[in-house]
Amino acid sequence: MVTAQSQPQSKETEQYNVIGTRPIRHDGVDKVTGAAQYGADLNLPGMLAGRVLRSPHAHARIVSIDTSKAEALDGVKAVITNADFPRAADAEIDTGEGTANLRWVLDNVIASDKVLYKGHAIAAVAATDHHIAEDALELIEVEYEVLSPVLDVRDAMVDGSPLLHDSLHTRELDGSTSDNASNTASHLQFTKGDIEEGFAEADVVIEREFETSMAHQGYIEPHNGTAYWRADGTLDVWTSTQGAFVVRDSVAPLLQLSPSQVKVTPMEIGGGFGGKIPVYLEPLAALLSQKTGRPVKLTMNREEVLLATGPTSGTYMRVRMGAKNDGTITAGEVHLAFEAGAYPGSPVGAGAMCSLAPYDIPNQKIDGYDVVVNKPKTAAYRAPGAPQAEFATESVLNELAEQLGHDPLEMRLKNASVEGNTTAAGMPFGVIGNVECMTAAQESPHWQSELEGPNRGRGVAQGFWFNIGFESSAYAQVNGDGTVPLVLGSTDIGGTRASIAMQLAETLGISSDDVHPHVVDTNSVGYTQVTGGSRTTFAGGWAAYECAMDIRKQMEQRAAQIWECDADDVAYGDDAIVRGPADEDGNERQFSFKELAGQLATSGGHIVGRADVNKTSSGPAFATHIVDVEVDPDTGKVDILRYTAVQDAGTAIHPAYVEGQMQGGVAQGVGMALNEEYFYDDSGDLKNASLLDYRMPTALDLPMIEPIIVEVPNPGHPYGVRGVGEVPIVPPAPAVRAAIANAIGVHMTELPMSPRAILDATVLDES
Amino acid sequence: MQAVKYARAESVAEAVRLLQEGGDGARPLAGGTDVIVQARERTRDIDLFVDIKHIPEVVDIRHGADGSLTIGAATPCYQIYGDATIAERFPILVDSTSLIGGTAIQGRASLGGNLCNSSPAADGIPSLIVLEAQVEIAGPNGRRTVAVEDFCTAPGRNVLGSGEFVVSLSFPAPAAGSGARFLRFIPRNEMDIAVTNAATQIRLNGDGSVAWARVAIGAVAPTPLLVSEAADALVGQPLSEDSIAAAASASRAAANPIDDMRGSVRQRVHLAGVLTERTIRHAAERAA
Amino acid sequence: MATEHIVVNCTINGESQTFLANERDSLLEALRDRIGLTGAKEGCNNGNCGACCVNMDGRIVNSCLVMAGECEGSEIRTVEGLAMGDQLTPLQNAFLEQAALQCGICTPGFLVAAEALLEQNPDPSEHEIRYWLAGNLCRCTGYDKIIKAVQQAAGQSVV
Amino acid sequence: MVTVLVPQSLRTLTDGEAVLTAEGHNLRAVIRDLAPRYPELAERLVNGDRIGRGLSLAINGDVVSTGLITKVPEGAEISIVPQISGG
Repeated sequence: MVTAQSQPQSKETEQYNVIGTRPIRHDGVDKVTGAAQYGADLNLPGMLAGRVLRSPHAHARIVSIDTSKAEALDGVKAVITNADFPRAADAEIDTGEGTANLRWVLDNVIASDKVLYKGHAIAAVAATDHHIAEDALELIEVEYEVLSPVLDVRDAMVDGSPLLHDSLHTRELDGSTSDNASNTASHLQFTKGDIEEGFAEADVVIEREFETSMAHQGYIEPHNGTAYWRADGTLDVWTSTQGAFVVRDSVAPLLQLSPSQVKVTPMEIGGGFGGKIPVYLEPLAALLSQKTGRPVKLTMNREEVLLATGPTSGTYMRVRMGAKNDGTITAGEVHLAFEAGAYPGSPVGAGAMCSLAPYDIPNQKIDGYDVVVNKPKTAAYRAPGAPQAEFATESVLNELAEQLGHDPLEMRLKNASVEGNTTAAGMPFGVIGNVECMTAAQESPHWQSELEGPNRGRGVAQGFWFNIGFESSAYAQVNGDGTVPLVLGSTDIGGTRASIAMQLAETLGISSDDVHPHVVDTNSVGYTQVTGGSRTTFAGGWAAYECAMDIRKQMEQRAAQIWECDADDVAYGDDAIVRGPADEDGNERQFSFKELAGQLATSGGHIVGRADVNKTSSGPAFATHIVDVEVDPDTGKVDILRYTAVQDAGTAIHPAYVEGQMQGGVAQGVGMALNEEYFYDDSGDLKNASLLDYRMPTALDLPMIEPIIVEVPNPGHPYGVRGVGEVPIVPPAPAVRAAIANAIGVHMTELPMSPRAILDATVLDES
Repeated sequence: MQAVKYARAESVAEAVRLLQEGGDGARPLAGGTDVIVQARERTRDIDLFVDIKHIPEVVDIRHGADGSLTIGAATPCYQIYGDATIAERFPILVDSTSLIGGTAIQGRASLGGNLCNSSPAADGIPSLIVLEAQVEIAGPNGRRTVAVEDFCTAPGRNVLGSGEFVVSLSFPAPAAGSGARFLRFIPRNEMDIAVTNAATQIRLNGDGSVAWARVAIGAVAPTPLLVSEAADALVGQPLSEDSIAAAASASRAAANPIDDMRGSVRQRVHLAGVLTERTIRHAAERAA
Repeated sequence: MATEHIVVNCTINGESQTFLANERDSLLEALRDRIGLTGAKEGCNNGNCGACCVNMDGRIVNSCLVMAGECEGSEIRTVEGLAMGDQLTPLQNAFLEQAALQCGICTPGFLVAAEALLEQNPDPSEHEIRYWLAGNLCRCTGYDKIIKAVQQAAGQSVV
Repeated sequence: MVTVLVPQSLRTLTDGEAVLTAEGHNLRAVIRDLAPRYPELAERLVNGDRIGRGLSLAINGDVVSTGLITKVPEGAEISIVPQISGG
């Protein structure tokens, strides 16, 4: 069994005292003792429990809703439907990292005239007890006019297929729209060079079609939302979210409140992976609270999570690539059709831009289509769009290498994107670790080892993801004992209190244990974007750095005041010693951080540092994964024997949590590769809406996952940080596909590559 | 959760009385790993749980002097696979009970519950069938015994009448030279419902020929199936590639599965053959 | 659909408790909603994720699959009962040192389950650990560091 | 001078031109400079005080988050890309 390589390979981190070490996370004790308060753990005096009635149909017109019997049930305090909400404006709101149409946001929270997927919310109930609220749901009478559902992305694109939205027209990137209404919400295209010329130059051309299923983020904590609409018209919301400010900025316009009337407190969050950026329950809880005058807590059960919260897109993809005999890739053509779910907004744009990004291919043509279908509205899921698109392109690249007889890593190196190259989308690369990851993979013990035994195979794949920057805030005060409470707006989803506090500690030259990070509500810290997009350690860390520099400057000024000298003559050293000019007797004057902290109160008052940063230089992320599998040819089952994940982290602030992101991404990617799928019947009923039948990997399904951290510092960050969270979900599926092909000679064309699919492609193949 | 009451029975007679009084909405509660979910998700009308776990004979393991075995219907899986004598004489029961659910499920789930839930894919039932288990049922008219292969009648349905519940399962002593094995196929390595499962018990003569055999397959029909044609293909001759292939073919012929999210018809039929073959080989190894 | 309440007497984390539960409550609901012990989490409410794992009479169970009424006379131990004051158990310390949690929602269930494993098998193999914990889903870590934390708590060398 | 890289989907607004040059100290100024020559593109790139709907602008490969007032260094390459969101 492989064991973890626990230290980063680069020597870069030796220049730091705190960065690169592995302290115990600040919120750790609370999380191993059960004391940490997650959203569903909240219990307020007088609180009511809510439940949501959901559509049994995938596509239907709502003829009538009668809530009177439910309202009459003893213990029921309020029942609401879409009609109880203020009419949503046809306006765009900021939903985290993008925008969304407010009317569609409201319709997804609670259906108006039509239900567009099984599980679409129709009504919500608040009662004295959740058992009663559940009973009340059975008393709500809804009359539907059932419509034909559209469940397949290619079917949905055909003229004459049932339309989800009569007003939806295909929008091109240039702003033009189609004459006829369509389920295709948008189309985009990127080109580079001359694609036909590129194929003409090729000695070998391979074209493959792929289909992938919707897959869910699968966080273990279901969604929840608690609201208390106070008599003074202000609204308190407590919820498990990746972005408290996004919840505020979604809830306020839906209820026609000012952001200043809404305070959102982010509770501890039990996983998100992108799926806890949209609002689902919070607006319902708020309106129920307004109606009842009491706090209302809404929670989803697992079935609701799978039915009605954002999975990632199912897709149809077609890729054609050509290469010369020497391995030079001359052309790449990519066609991506992504299911958006019930409302526009699949991650096809990002998928399109990622699809060929790791390679400098002179001739490219990439088309992407965003298509609505009668399935839940997709949400972001770890490197949204990239796992699908790069599954297709990496798979074809692996087949090209196989056909040409090239080592797949050598062929990648020959074509790798490097600094100065520009993608088909017109994005130039700065300093990136693409080649460094490939090289580290080549040098890894795994790649150097021999794989023996029947039905075993090895595969490799590359992954790329942009990473994003955006706005983060930090406040910190200096206490008299030299400890520093640090106030953050970023939900801590996987150790970011620690990774941000460590950057503050590094900058101040103090121990990370002396920094006490706290995640606070939207009234208590400056605007902070979502914990997502691999941005939190990057942007939060930058805010902490600037916050610490602010403190350093103020401490220099304070020392100067105490020493009665010019502040320009005082310097805060990286060793946390504040040095001034020699006194009249020629004695050196200096304060340690703690000494000066102890004098603040009596020398003019305390010091507060603050920063609000809005950075763009997030630094792209690359990863190279190697996997060994064994396939049981009689059952089609694939076992993962060995796994190595190489990734450029820029600088690994807390290497253990960087490794954890890599290993967790691999686990999700392997799940997507082998077993995770949304299984619908023809009526649009999701047949596997449970954690029994939506098969995420268990501890018994994975080996140890060996992480190799590469550090190519991001020049756009004071400590060289690149985001690490998302890219590790990208390479697993194509790497596993290549390993299966290497083991049994069959190239799969769908995800998941389940035992059923593998049997269908092998012993049960009737073609 | 439906409005369901909880009652604890201290004796078989009390359980029968509570179940009878409770009518159609009353259900025995053993490990609860299926029935609590059904009540919560309102997939079955239940308004009373009669907890039978405090009745001694329903939760114990008794080894007869003749090598026979009786297991109380509500005895949790972990006690069954943790019993050294069962592990030695009835290892196929360890096969089944150690892969029902995860560790926490095995702390509660029971073979009796698995049987009474009467799922076509139950991982306990094929093993019970090839071991020729007898089901002891208590009810308003006293006790009766049913052969386990006759117990299930349809998905989720069985021969239990009003006021009846399963007290225990009895197994004859395994004959010398016999061995048995249960296998299932699932996409993950744990925590799944069988796509298909199979069990074989086989008895070998001194000359290596098959004296007796019993093969059962699950998740390929409305109830777990005893496939006598598969056994017939083995008995009276030494085990050979041909006889094993014939038995596997018999299982494929007997399989009449459905397409659902857990498996396709073609996949299940194919797996019925694969698992029949594998359980025969493993059972023979245990017999030797 | 009337809701009735029942009185349950049991021992929770070493203290005898008498509490009023809704007759429909599971042990998980009773712990969280009636007693205020929110360490056990609801992840799936049908026994497939292990986030609600507690120890009942010496065995781990999914508390979502136990009716509150069944707990009469039983001994329950939850994640809140592992540490003695601020003295964490070796397993809890190992989870922190090995960074075996990210979001932390599955952690209480893993801790309760792994403590029970180590009680009955103080020196488990990697396979035994993975098998025992297969009913506890973690979506963040890929399990690697969780397995290592259990190995560390078992006194095994962890690379 | 800065360079503006126009993706295929937007070349309908630039008479097929893929690479444009312009002057300007920030994104708004660059777009103003383009407006007389490429009015449709300029219109598409701006939505009131914001960058046009569904689009992002990147300067030297970094997607900007500070809107139209973001400074543009001399010699920079500006890319026009669809909005990207992370998980």
